[in-house]
Order: sequence, then C-alpha cells, then structure tokens
Amino acid sequence: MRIVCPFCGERELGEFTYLGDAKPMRPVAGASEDEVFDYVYLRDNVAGETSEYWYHGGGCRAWLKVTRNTLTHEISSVEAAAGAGAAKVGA
Amino acid sequence: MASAQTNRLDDGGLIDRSAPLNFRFDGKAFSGFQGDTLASALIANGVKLVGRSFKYHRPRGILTSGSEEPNALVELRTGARREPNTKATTAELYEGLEAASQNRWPSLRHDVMSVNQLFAPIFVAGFYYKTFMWPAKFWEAIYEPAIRRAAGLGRAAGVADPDHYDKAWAHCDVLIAGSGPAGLAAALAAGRSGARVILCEEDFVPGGRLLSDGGTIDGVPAAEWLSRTLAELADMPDVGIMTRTTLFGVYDGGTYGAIERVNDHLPSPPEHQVRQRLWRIVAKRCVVAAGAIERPIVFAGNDTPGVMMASAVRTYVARYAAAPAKRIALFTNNEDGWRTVETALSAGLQIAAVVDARPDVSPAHRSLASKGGFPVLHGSVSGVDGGKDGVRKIAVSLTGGARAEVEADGLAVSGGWNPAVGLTSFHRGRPTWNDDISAFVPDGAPPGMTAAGAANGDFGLGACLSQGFAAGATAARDAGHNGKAGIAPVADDEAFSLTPLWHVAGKGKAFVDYQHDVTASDIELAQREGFESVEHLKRYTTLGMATDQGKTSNVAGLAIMAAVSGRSIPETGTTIYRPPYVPVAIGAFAGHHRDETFHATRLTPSHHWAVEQGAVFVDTGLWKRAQWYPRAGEKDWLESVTREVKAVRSGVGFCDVSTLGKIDVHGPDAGAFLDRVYINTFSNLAVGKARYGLMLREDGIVYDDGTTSRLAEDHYFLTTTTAKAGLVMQHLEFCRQVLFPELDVQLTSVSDQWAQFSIAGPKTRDLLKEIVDPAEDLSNEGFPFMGAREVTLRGGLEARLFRISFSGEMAFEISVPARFGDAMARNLMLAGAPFGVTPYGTEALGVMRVEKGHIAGPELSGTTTAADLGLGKMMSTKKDYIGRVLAGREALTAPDRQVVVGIKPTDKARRLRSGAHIIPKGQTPGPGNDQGYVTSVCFSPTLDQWIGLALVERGRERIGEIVHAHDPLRGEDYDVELCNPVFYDPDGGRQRG
Amino acid sequence: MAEFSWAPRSSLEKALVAGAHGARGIEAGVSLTEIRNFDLIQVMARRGKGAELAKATKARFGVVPPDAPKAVQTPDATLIWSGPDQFFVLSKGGKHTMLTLAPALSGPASLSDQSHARVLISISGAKARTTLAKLSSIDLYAGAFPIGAAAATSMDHTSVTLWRGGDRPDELAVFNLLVFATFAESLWHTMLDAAAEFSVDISHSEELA
Amino acid sequence: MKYSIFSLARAALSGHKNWQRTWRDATPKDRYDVVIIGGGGHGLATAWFLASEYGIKNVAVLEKGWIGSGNAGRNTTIIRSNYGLPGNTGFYELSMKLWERMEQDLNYNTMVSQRGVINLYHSDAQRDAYARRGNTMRINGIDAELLDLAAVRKMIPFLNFDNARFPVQGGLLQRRGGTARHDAVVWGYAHAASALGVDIIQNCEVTGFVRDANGKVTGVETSRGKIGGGKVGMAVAGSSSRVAAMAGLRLPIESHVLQAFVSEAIKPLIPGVMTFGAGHFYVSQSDKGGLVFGGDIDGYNSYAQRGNMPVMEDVCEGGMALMPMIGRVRLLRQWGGIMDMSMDGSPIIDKTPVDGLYINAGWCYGGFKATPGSGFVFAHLLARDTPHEEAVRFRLDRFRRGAMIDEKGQGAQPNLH
Repeated sequence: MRIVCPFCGERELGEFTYLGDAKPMRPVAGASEDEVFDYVYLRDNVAGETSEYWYHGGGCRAWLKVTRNTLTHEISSVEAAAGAGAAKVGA
Repeated sequence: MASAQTNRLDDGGLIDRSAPLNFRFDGKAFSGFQGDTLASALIANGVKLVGRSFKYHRPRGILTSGSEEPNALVELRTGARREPNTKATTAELYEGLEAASQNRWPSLRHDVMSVNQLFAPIFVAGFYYKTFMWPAKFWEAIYEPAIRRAAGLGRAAGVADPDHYDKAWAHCDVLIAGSGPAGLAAALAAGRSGARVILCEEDFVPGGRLLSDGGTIDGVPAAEWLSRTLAELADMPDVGIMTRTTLFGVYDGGTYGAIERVNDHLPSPPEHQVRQRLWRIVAKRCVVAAGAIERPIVFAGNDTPGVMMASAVRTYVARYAAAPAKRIALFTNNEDGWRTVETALSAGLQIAAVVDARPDVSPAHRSLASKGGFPVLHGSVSGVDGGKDGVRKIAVSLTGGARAEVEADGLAVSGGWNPAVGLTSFHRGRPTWNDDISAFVPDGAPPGMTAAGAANGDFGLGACLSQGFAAGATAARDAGHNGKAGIAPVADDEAFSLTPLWHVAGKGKAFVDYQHDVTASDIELAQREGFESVEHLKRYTTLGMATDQGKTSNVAGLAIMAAVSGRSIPETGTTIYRPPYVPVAIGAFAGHHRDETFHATRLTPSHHWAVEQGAVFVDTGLWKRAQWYPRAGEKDWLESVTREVKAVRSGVGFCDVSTLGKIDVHGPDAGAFLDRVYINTFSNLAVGKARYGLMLREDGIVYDDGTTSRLAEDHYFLTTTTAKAGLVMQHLEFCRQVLFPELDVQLTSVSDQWAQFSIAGPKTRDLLKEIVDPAEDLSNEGFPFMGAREVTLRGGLEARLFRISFSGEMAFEISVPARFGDAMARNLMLAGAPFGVTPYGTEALGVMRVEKGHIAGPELSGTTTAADLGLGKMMSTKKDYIGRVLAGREALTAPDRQVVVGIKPTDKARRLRSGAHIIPKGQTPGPGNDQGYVTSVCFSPTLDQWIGLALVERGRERIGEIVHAHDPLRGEDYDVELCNPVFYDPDGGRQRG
Repeated sequence: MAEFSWAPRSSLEKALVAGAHGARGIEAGVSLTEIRNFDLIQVMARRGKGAELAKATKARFGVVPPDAPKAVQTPDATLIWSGPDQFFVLSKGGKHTMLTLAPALSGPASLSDQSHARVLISISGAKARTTLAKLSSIDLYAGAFPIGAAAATSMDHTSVTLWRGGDRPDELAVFNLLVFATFAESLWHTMLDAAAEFSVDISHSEELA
Repeated sequence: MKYSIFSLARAALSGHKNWQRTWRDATPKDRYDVVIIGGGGHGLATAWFLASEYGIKNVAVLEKGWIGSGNAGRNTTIIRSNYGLPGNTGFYELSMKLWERMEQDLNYNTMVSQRGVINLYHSDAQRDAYARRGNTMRINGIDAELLDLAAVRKMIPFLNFDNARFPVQGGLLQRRGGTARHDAVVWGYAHAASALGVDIIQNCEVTGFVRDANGKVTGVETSRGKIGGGKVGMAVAGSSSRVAAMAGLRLPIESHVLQAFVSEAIKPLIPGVMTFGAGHFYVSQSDKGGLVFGGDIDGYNSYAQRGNMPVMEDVCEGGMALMPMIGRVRLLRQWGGIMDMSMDGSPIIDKTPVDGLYINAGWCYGGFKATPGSGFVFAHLLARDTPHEEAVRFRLDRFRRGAMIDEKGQGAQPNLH
C-alpha cells in the first residue's frame, strides 16, 4: 500500500501507523459513559470505503484522514487532520 | 574423470564450449559448459533419473526447462549452503557444483521407500484421514514420525545460512515481467516513449522462448533481432534489464516484489556481496509478459523418466545442444507440439512417431513426416514401458480403437499452453476461460497491470510482438510519457490449433500433480467423497500444493474434476492464486535484519564510557543500557547491584537515564493541552517546577507516567517511560492534531538532544557543588524538591537541573546537550571522586524503585487503573481528560480489584520471584482463590531481605495479612506478608532533605 | 577543585574509522562523510502564524522557509523542511542558535534545539544512489529528487531527514542525512554494510558541504 | 461408512469405488430448530455438539461458499491452552481436552499432534510475565513448564543463541500444545454432524434476518431462499460485523488481515511449535514438511484477504533472527485471512440484544485452537439459553462494564492485540 501524504507525497506503507475508524468523534466534556463507550468500543467495521486515521510517524508526523476501501485497499483520498498544518489557520 | 557428454550435440546452442565446467551429481563427476543449467548438463550427460516423488517415491526425470519443474529437484551445494528442492532446470551450472538427489534412501536408484508403491492401492488421496486413529497415543509416537520422515523433500542445511542478503527499492514508470518477444517489444515501446523502464527476467539471459524457438522478426533471424533490440535498450539510460530476477508478487499501490539471484551462479558470493537481493519495485504501470507454460497430458506412465514437455525438448536441443533422447516420440493435441519435430530433426535426432490426438494434421506436417520417415498416429498415448532408466516403448490407442506400439527413448508431450496468470491473479482476480485456446486467460488484474503476448493467451510470435509493443506504449503513456514509440516489430503468427485433451483413460497410474503423486483416480475419488469444489479438491488431494505451485498440474486437475462432476471447466473454476510466483528464500525477505542487526540498536550518550567501565548491558526495547558495573572480586550480579544500591543510599551515585522519552511541549496552550492528557493538572504548575503526571488511555486504563517540568510560561518539558517514548509522542500528536486542533501547541521529541543523568544519594549536593557553577544556589531553599531550571556548569556549559527522585534519596537529574553526555559521565566521576561516587545501572535503579514502592513496567501492564496503582487521588474531578469517563465503569471501580501492595517473605531468608501467585493462607490453590500475583521483586540491601510488589485483590485493606505465594512452575511455595509498598523512607524525608 | 573538560563527542566517534572500507581493488563508489558540531534548530510555526513566520524568516535569512519538502540554501544556513509548519535551520559557527534565533522567530514560532539530537552524514559517489536504494524507499532518481529536494522519511525503521545538496565538483549528486543521534552508530553500520560492495571512502569534517 | 485401516483395505479391493460423500449434500428445509450461519470449524463443531451432546439434531449449517473456506482453511493450525487471564484459561483448556478426544469422537483423523508449544523469552520482564501466565495455567490444572536457557538449548539447539540481537533466555512450554490438520477438522465435524442428521448447506449465503413483530429473529433470508430457525447462531468470524449489521448491531470488533506463510516441504527440521519473543514470528512444521509460519497482523482494517510486504518482511526477519538456518529454505505460499479483532483480544460468545440471535465472534487470530471448545460452549448456549460456565466471561456487555479480558494489555485498539 502507498499513501499520498498531503505534505510529503506518495510514501510506502511502512512509514505509516494505523489507528482506526475516523468516523467516531470524541464526545465533548461531560458526555455520559454510554456515549464514550460507543466512541471507544463500537465500530461500523465497513466492508468497502471508509475513512480512517493513519499517522505518518516514519515521515512528517502528520495525522491523516485516509479514505480507503477495505475490500480492495484502494485509497481514494487523503487529507491532513485539522491540527496538522495549523499555521495556515485563518490565513 | 568426468564422464563424457554423451548426449551433447556436436554444434549449436547458447553454451560456451570453450568454458567447460566440472560438477558432481550424487557424487558422480560430470562436465558441462558455461551456459548450461544443471538440468541441461545432466541431459547432455545422458542422465535420465534425477529424483523421487513425494509419496510413492517413484523414479522421476526432468519434465520441463523452467521454474515450473515438478520433478527435477535437488539438494544443491553442501554443508551450510545446502539448498533443498532446488530446481535443476533453473540452477546455473558453475565450476565445482555439487548436487544430490533427494527423498530417497539409500540411493536414487535403490530407494527403500519406493516400497510405498506397493501400498499405492491404500495410499489414495486422503487415506490418512481415515486411519491412524487408534490407539490415540500412537499418532505422536508412531504414525506421525513415520509419516514426517517419509514426507518432506530435501533436507535443509540445519545450520545458520552463511550468506548475506539485502533488500532494495526501485522505482519506474513501466515494469515488465519477462523478456520474451512480448516483454522486449514492451520495453522498446515504453523506453522509446521516454518512460523509466525495469524489465525483470528470471532466466540468466534475456530472450524467453526466442532462445529456443527462434523465428523471423522484422525479416531477420530472431537471434539477430534479439541482439539488436538488447543493444537499443542498453543505450536507453532509463531502461534497465534485470536478469536472474523474478517478479514474484504484486502488492497494493503498485508495489511489486522481485527476487534477484545475484550470486547463485557462483560457488559462493564474492566478499561484501550478497547471495540474493529482494527488490521492492514501485511502478506506475506493469506489463506482464511472463509467457505461458506448456501443459502435460495425463496418461498412464506419464511420469516415466524420459517423458518431457515438447517445448522443453526444443529448449534442451536448441538452446543447450543437449539431446534428451535420440529417438523421440511426440504426443500432441495441438499444432505447436510439431515444432519439436522440426527442431529435433534439424538437430539430427530421430523422430520415432508423432501421436496426434486431433482428427487431422496439416499437409505440411504429413510431408515432414514422410521426409523424416516417421509415422503419424491419430490417437493417444495410453501407456509407457520403461522405468528408472527411461522410456523404452510407448503404447498408443489409435482413434477407432486399435492399438499400436512405438519404440522410443524419449516422449515429448504437448497438451497446449496455459498463460502464466499468477501475477495477474494475485489480487484475487479470477482468470476467465478462453475456448479458442482451451486455457484460462488473465482477468481482474490488479490496478495498473496488463498482460501481453502468451501471458495474455496470444501465442503467435507476431501477436506477442505487436501486443507487447502496444502494451508498452500504452503503459508509458498512462505513466505520463508521450514520446514516439515508433513502429512495432513484425513477425508472422504460427498456427495454433488445439483439440483439448486432458486425460487418456487407461490402466496404470496417470499423474496430474507429479511432485505430490496426485493421479487422475485420486481426483475421481475426491469427487466421489464430495470434495468437488476446487479448493476442497486441492486440500483433499494436495493437488497443486507442491513446490511448483501447480504450474503444470492445476488446470489438468480441474479439467478432470469438471469432467467427472459433469460441469464445464469455467464452472469448476480455479483455486485462488497465491504469491510468490516462484518460491523465494526466506533469508532474502529478511535481508540485513538478522543476527545482531535484526533490529537497530540505540546507544545512550555515555555508552562508550560505560563500556570502558566494564558495564554489563541489558536490552530495553532497542536500547542497550548499563545494567550494573561489576568490580573485580564480585561473585555475581547481586553482589554488584547490592554494592551500587548501598553506595547510593549512603553516599552518591549516578545513572544514565537518557532513555526516558523527552518531549518539548511549546505554545500558549501547552498547559491546557497537558491538562487534557494527564489525569492531574499542569496548567497551574509554576515555572521552574516539576510534577509527576499520569496519563490514561481513553478506556480509563493507565497508559504512561513521567515527570513534566515547566521551563517557561509556554514551554513544558515532558518525560515518558523508556518503553512508551515513541507511542506517547504519537498519542500526543493525535491529541494535538486530531482531538484538540483548536489548541496552539507544538510538540517535538528532544529525547536525543539531552543526555540525562540521575544523581542520587545523601552526598548529591556535595558532588553537584563541584560541577555546577558556584553561583547556582542548590540549597533546599534555593532549589527545593521538584524544582526545575537551567544552570551553568563549571566551564560554562548550560545544563538543566531537576530536583526529582526515583530512588527516594536526595537526588537531582541533570541534562546536558547529548554530545556532552560522555564528558558529563567522566566529569561526574571526577567531581564525585572525593565522595566515592558510584555509577549504577538499571538493576540498582530497579531495586531502589521497588524499595520506594514506585510503579514501573510490570505494574503499568495495560490492565491497571490509577486506583489500582494507588494513584486514584491524582484523578482530577475538575476537568475533562483522556480516559476520565470510562475509568468510572463498574468493573474498573469494583472494590475487589487487584491493587498494588508490598510483600515481604515471613522467612527473611527466602528469595521472592515475580510471577508467583497470591493465594489466601491455608487454602489449596485453584482458579477460585487465585487473588493476584507478584509483579516486581528485588533483594533490598537496605532491608537486607527480598521484597516485592504485588497486585492483590483488595490488597490495601489487607495490609499485615499473611498470604501464600504459590509458584508451581518453580516448585516454590511460601508465606508472604502484605505490606505498605513504600518500604523505604515512607514519609519521604530523605528526598526532600 | 577538579578541572572539567567539556569536549563534545559525536555519536559516531567510535564507529567512524576514516579511510577505505569494503571491497578492495576498485575505486570507491561511495563517499561517506560525517559533518560534526553543527547547530540545528527546529522552528515550528504557531497556530495561524505561518505567514508571520515566513515574514520573520525572510527578514532574517533573505528567503521564506520551505513549505514543501525542500531544502533552501542561504549564504550561512540551510533551511530544511521537516514537517507541516516546521523546518530546521542548519548552520555552523554559532550564527543561528537558540540564543540568536529566539529574538527573531519566537513570536510566531516555537523553537527547539536539535543540535545534539542528530548526526549529519553526507553520501555521494557513483554508487550513492544504489547504496541509498538499499536504505531508503524514496525515489532518488535525478528527475524525481533534484538538488534542493528533501524528505522526512525513514531508514531501517528510523526517522531521518534527507535532502539533496549541491553536486560535487565531479557532478555527482550529494545526499545529506540527518539521523537521530542515539540510532546513529547502528545506522552507520547498516550504511557501511550496504555500501561495502562498492568500496567506501570514509571521513569526517567540521565543514558543511 | 466407518473409517479405519480395515475399511480402507476393503475399499482398495474395489478400487475405492464405494466410498460415500464425506458429508451429505443437503438442500435446505423450511425450518430448523437451530440455524447456524457459517460452515467453518466453529459452526460445524457447534452443530455436532448440538446433535451429539444436546440431542438437537434438526440443525442447519449455512455456508456461503464451501465449508472451511474461511479462516478454518487458512490458519497456522496451532492448538494450545496457555492463556493467563480468567475466562480464557479455563475455556481454552476445555477446548484442549476436546482436541485430545476429537479423532475418536468424530471417527476422522484430524492429526492432532501434541508436539509442544514453546514461547521463548528474551528478557527478565518477559520471563516474569510468562511465569505469571504459566502459574495461572498450573493453578488451573494445565501443564506448563518454565524452561531456562540450558533447557531450551537442549530442546531446540538450532536457535541463534550466540549472536542474536535479543538472545533467547528461556521459554514457557506447554507440552500438550501442538497442531492439528485444519481442513480435516472441518471435514471431520461435517462428516460426524451430517451422520447425526445435521444439514450442511453449501453455497448458501445469508442476506438478511427474518424478524417477527417483536423483532425476534425467526430465520434467515439466503441466496437459497428463506430458512426458518428457532434460534439463529452466527459463527462467521471475519465477517461478524457484516452479518451483525443485518440485524442492526454494531460490534466491538474490527476486521483485520493476518498473513500466514508456508515453505517448501523439507525433511523434519523443527520439533514443535515455537514463538519468538523478540519479534513477530511463530512456526511449526507440517506433517507434509512445510514450515508453517506467521507473525503479526498487517495492522489496518481489511476484508481483502491478502496483506502487504512490510509484514511479510517483518515475519521473515523474525524467523531469520531466531533460526538463521532457514535462510535458504524457500517461502512457497503466502495468504491472508480476515480476523475478527475484538477490543480486548478475547472472544465474544453470547446472546445478542436481538432476541433469537446468538453470536460467536471476536476470535482474533486465535480461533482455530478454540474450535472444539467454541462449538461446545456455543452449543450449550443455544441449547440451554445460558452461557456455559467456561464462557461466562465472554459476554458481550463486558466492554460496557469494564470487565475486559485483555491478555496483552493494549486496550480498545484491536490492531495491537
């Protein structure tokens, strides 16, 4: 697998670490145990296109949101996490 | 003296007759020439019997001339370099080569295990599932060892591989597999278009079937076109041809695996060179021009030595000038087989007869037959008379029912061709059936890959050239290169007419999978027992699971299954194709990463100083850390460690703690950020102060701990455990970039920037005064416990000083830029000399932390909560932080959880061991009363006894209780007292003093 | 009172043996040079301060910092991209240290001293690319990795910063490599093993190329 | 027909023409007492135990392809019961005991070979963790031995003891561990279950659940029509989330790819099963002679049933680090299976929140060794509606309660288990 890092360009799989599904959002402060349980433990585990977090730890250390098909491993898009490249915020 | 090359033709071939090579097979001396394979050299020497089959130990000869060979497997080389199951058909001959036949005892000609053939009526497919069940104990004791000894093929060396391997990356626009006409044409087109091209060829010379079958291209003989083409390609700087290189797999994103046999053609690799190299090739496009594999026909006796694929006969005759037989019969069901007749005749060999399964043959062939003086028999070969010395006679069932016999010493067989669909099918693409050629052709190839020429089911030379050229041009264009490809090479297409014939019914064993001894009747049996799916068929009969991966057997096997189960071949389908395309040495996949270079090694800044001190090192993750510093006369590690601990507790010692993860946390929101990742609060930490912090995972379990200092309003210096340094960095980046992007925080690892030493013991201040600039106030008031700030050292060096203690003693940690770490160690020795300074290692560090009841790796097991560790009070109730909510789950807050306590043996002389379990006193150990276990132990020089930490159910409520430490693994049982985990200076006066 | 010497010691002090290594009887295909005692400051733009940092950098160095994987040469420093919103300032002789850079850049950026966290190795020679192909998954083909190209990548599972400097006088490419100091000795041996078949010329230098 | 050497010899006389199908090729009936989705080892074992232990014979096993075509047919065939946490320890030992009588139970040689499983340790910390685990095993009546370096050297002298990056220091040995012939396990259960009346229905893909007005599952929709079931059990590890989604359930499971490898067949080289403690590598040698080995999962969600090169290299690096004698042995085949990676690395066997639907899932990469035990306790659950005593900790709600069974201590991060 090769992932096109929005900062570094196309890189080999070995430079990246997988975290998991990017769809669940961390509940805000004060959320209930049920909400946080859902966020931490339950997964859609999609067979098909899904959005997920990968870390370019062997490269620029950016967290990426990768849209990938779990049936074919085909990657259709990669975007940087909101806080990667934050120097441009507001620019 | 080497025997004469009896079957070497007088002229022709691509061998170098001026370079004779001596070799031995089963101890017997032979000679061959540069340019031979082991197989061609054996053939040139008239050797027919080369191996024994897997199950029945039947005598076998050479069947093919390529990597699809199922029979001619040998143990190549000797000693530590012995390679089992090497295909004689691909092994290049070199001076002094030694090979031995395998799977036979005591010799190839007289193999005791060939008695298995007598049991063949019982040893049918899957027979072992139906027996060997009684008595149950006999399986491991009797049956299985016997089966295991009989099975297997060659013998591995059994000692470490002395050769080296490496791995490399390559990048190109167009990757081409195969240098036959299609592959070369593709390379020409892509190269001329301006693309970067890599062409992989598994053979040691490019050319593919051109080397054996010749032909005319662009009006010149194939050999001339070949050298002209290779010259043109050699002139293109961005085109590379890698011979001895097999493309074996295709992975995601256009990544391909290839194996280069760099030095297998030499007795051993030259110094500093590798045996083989694994290539990871990244290609925008790939053209598979891997050709096709001729398939056998299944008939009784088809495994007799001397029965050979018709195309292999041509290869041996034309390319190697070696005659597999003097009087050859041909059994074909297609036009292509006839080319063997032409090749043999022109080399002066005799054709005994052609048995053609088709109703008719062309007039041209008829006239060839009359010119060559051999009969053309319409029908099928139904039996072979012969044995380990080869074919003597073949029996033919003629169309219409009559029978005939033909005397011959070799039988060439052509059942048609199967495109090499492996690479195109490795992403689970299923090839589709093509009736015109009665074969499967590629379909569903991975993105970016196309097949061309014979690999695509187009066998004609003209078609190979034009298709290869077009594929190369298209691939280059798709990769962004639009240069002029020019005109494709031109040649005529040979006729290809085939009448499918898979299996000739008859008496006697008819082999489908030669190596695994799977016969046509095994397939029928499998069908009868319900193993009709091809995957069941494969698993039940082992069809196609041998070292040739079914290259010569799979299609015939499923065709026979189709016939017996009344389905068509496409309905029956293929099994899943699995990489690698050819077997690849495990050593090549490992490359450089073996022995001491298995993983990288990290060294602390004072490492070489510690080596000079004679330190014993321990592996901690990738780090080498000084474990203790033995001194002359000390009898064991315990004595050294005890000395080090005592020295610290009574005087002063130092320890390199640079392995701790160190992270700079910068930015206006650094404090707010840390509040969210730690369970306790850091935003209110004063500049110049340090604080111990604990982080949880989001599931409420403790993740890591460490001390974090505030060096400036917007700058914290965070430390992690050695083990989690990288992971915590990743976690913090996740928090920063994903969870809390609104915070203005910057993170950098400074683990390698700072050499950090812990200096501990009552005389720490005395030592520091020697080394720190006298202007710095190190008094308890001027530098209180948990203080942290920059200081200047004597000589002007800037350092950071932290008043933190892991040992429980008066202690500081001092950081200097890493290049000064070595000097720091030396200067600490110098400065501390008057106070008896003692360097100490990780063992003494560990002892002191247990004495002090600090948690570490064994307690941070990934299953403990802050409360389990006695740190529940640190959990802030005033803020949100990672893990806060789920830490409150019922089972994580249950009163009967196992929590950290101290333990001491009731018998003061007793040694403790980690891993012992805690059982209530007086009870018989069982799953119902297993209440915890010992996590950490040490011999405490301070208390003069062994002490430990344990996780024990309701432990904190049970301080003072005597329980049982149960350690059946080591045969130990003893009583221990549960106690306060802080064994040493429980009110902390020493570290604050 | 003891006399303290504060002699800096490179992580490669022991491992680096100047001279020839590997295959004998052929011209060295690879030159490996360690450059010692440099200053390396990581500059990380603060949230929303990218433009401001670019301006401050321009004022200080005469160029804007690279915002893509590139290395920019200034008369007395090299600015090397090291990740989104961040770059290294590599220099010698104390011109650009924490002390001197902080006044210029610390408003829009956070600075972190990495001078001691890295070892700098320069690789060149006819077989430099072939050697690096064993260590790096990056395409270093001249067209794909021109002078000034940079990459934050990994070698032997270890993070490195790689960039292409100016060519040697003999027109051969030069690749510069910043590796983590505690990994350096290990990676050095790996590099030597990779290059040994081509014959290696080993040296160290106090000068930036 | 009963299988034995005598029946084989008799059959040989008639040219093996009289063998019957190993299991009946059943066509679906309208309704069964229990419908089991998934014709892998677990599903078939469940059916066999339902029929043989609980007298429930009106059972269908539905398989979307051919039986054993999922993970049952592509694993590394290891059996062991060397677990350290309550829940796992007892369950896997139950399973081990069932392995020990399987061939006689089923009249099928599944080649259960108790040649030993050794987990090597390379550090004091690892030794201590193994000591803890081995003692747990012993306390539970399971065989375990902690070997020191000398004992390991004696037992497996061919390891790299002398110039290893992470030298072997010893190992935790379970002599009763070993391997079994994975396909034969599937066929053996099919053979025996079919003989007791269980319908094994191949090429029958479940496409949905039939629910009554109360939401209770009363059957399944399949590619071969609607099939009613008093109870429906899923045993579809690898596809659990997909099947559960048809009933509106989200599971604490991710699907990951685990690669496995086999070498060319060679003469006996390795005695039992070994796991490397300083890298990702475990290995055994099949009766046919191939080294069967594997390592870590690829680490990303996948249903593609194939992996990538980094893991392949990582595994071979581990192999060469542990025993550099395999350098010249060739890797013959590489394949990938889909693992139900659960959030704590341990399985789930429970009723679901949907009435009538039962789940057997989350086996991570350890499902093969669990096959008989899983079948046994799942059959119990389906028959009695209460968990078997050795499966009470495998409840689905343990994550919500915080009662995880996390052997590796990695938390809710499936790719790290």
